[in-house]
Amino acid sequence: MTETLKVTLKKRGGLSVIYTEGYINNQGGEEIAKVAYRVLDGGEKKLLLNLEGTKIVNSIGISILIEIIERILEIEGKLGFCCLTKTIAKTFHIMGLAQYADIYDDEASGVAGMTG
Amino acid sequence: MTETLKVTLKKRGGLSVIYTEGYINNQGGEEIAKVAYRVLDGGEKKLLLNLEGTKIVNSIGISILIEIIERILEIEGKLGFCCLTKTIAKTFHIMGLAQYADIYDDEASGVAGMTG
Amino acid sequence: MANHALLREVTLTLPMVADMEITASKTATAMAEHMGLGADQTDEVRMAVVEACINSFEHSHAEDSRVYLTFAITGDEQHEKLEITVRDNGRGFKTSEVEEPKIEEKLKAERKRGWGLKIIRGLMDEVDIESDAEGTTITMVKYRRAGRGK
Amino acid sequence: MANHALLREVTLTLPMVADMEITASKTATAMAEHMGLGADQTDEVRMAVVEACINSFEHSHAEDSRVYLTFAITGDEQHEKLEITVRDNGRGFKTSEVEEPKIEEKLKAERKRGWGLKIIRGLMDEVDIESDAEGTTITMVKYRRAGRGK
Ligand SMILES: Nc1ncnc2c1ncn2[C@@H]1O[C@H](COP(=O)(O)OP(=O)(O)O)[C@@H](O)[C@H]1O
Ligand SMILES: Nc1ncnc2c1ncn2[C@@H]1O[C@H](COP(=O)(O)OP(=O)(O)O)[C@@H](O)[C@H]1O
Repeated sequence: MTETLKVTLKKRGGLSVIYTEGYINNQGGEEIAKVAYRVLDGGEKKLLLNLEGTKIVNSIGISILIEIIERILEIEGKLGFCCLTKTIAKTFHIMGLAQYADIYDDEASGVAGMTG
Repeated sequence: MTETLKVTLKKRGGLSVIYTEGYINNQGGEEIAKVAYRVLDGGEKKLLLNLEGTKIVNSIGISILIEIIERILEIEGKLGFCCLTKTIAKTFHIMGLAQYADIYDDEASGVAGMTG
Repeated sequence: MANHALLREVTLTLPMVADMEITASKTATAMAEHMGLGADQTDEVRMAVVEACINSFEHSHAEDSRVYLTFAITGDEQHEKLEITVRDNGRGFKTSEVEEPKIEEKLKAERKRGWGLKIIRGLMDEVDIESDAEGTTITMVKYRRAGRGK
Repeated sequence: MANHALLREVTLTLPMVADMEITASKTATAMAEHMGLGADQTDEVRMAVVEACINSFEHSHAEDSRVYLTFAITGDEQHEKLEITVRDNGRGFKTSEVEEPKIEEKLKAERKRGWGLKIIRGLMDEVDIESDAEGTTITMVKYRRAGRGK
């Protein structure tokens, strides 16, 4: 009964940023999706996912992130990721996810890149 | 081939403080003893061991620390420990080591307590 | 401890219970660190192990509800490698029938899943899968890159 | 996964190679965290496991040069406990003949060692040792304290 993922939502320079803490497995992915859909339902089109607090993900969790990307592409919005471990970034590249979502090293460049 | 323990020696308020980083097993204990004996051979009688960077020890490593305590008691000196994890502090109490060495929460109180 | 190289094999058996893959990932981490793999390589190994475990948990339908892992450090000091096997006694699958996932398609598809094997192959240096009606064994290898701990 | 409680048992086999006890300690950590033991309790478990492993490494002289561990989470949700066994096929020892170490004496003695069993007993809630000429099994239990993760 490993702790479930903690998800927090904050505004940074007008942009909604979702912070995660813990393992992104299927429950973890669902937690993120819940918060993300709330933001999108509120009319926003851009979202930054700061994964600094996540050191491990699995492919079930990632496939839920693909659902979020699909939703965002439909409304011609944009999903960004920042603060990924090297392995998570590499995994996103292996999957080709990096073509459909922006990957930033740190939050500052993520906020700048997505709002600029 | 887990990394060997890193040991550093610094002066704090006139007191020699030994810092460790890593696992204190037999090699780790030997590394600490080498540095400690160098300090004692230089004529000093007090020594503070800051174990903040050590999250795990084993009883073979600790028995080498007992040798250091023996040497220090012989010259009527004093060995102090600071920044122990709760489990390491508990282990020192289980062994009765706490009667022959001072245990401080942080380095500042260690330096103050041993030089005061 | 004569044959030191051969001796460095650890076996782990896990129940198929949610989150137990984390235990496998911690064991993998310990073995990777033991042989001096760097932090990034270690991280890649543990992610691959997690994927292999959840595949067995989810797809094998093994009656004994267990996954069997081995972690072996082999090779000489210059060319050490970590070889990990993840085995289940489940119903198996035909690797040739597994479709290669494509992100363009998955973005529109109902089922977004199907990434585990691709991720494992992308993160490990060698991957081999043997699967039949008796079960599945996936063997994954990571070589230590020159320059310890890099 | 009918009998969930019984299923949560992990087995680990280690070669008797220096530092391999760290692998056991990582597996112990994963299991302790899995059942929601707090950080301090988890730390106590892993230290006890390290001691039990190095005892087998050093004293058992087992011909197979292996240590066999099991980690079982049992009990109901209110009274969950982690039960760990560390077994070797070595020559064994008479527990009644092991002298209780005393710090006053050890400070003057030639041999400063002899603390492992005392530390294990001090850190775990229940400890049982069975040892004969066929080998040694140490069984150690840690109960989850009320209030998860405290
Ligand atoms: N251990 C296994 N036992 C049975 N089938 C498996 C196993 N591992 C993988 N498979 C099959 O291969 C497919 C692809 O697996 P994978 O790439 O990991 O993606 P996913 O698990 O998301 O479907 C699975 O859907 C399953 O049909
Ligand atoms: N697994 C084992 N096999 C054989 N003898 C053991 C084993 N574990 C402990 N012993 C015996 O018990 C003694 C006390 O062990 P311990 O308290 O851990 O201290 P130490 O290992 O430092 O001697 C050992 O010296 C050894 O004689």
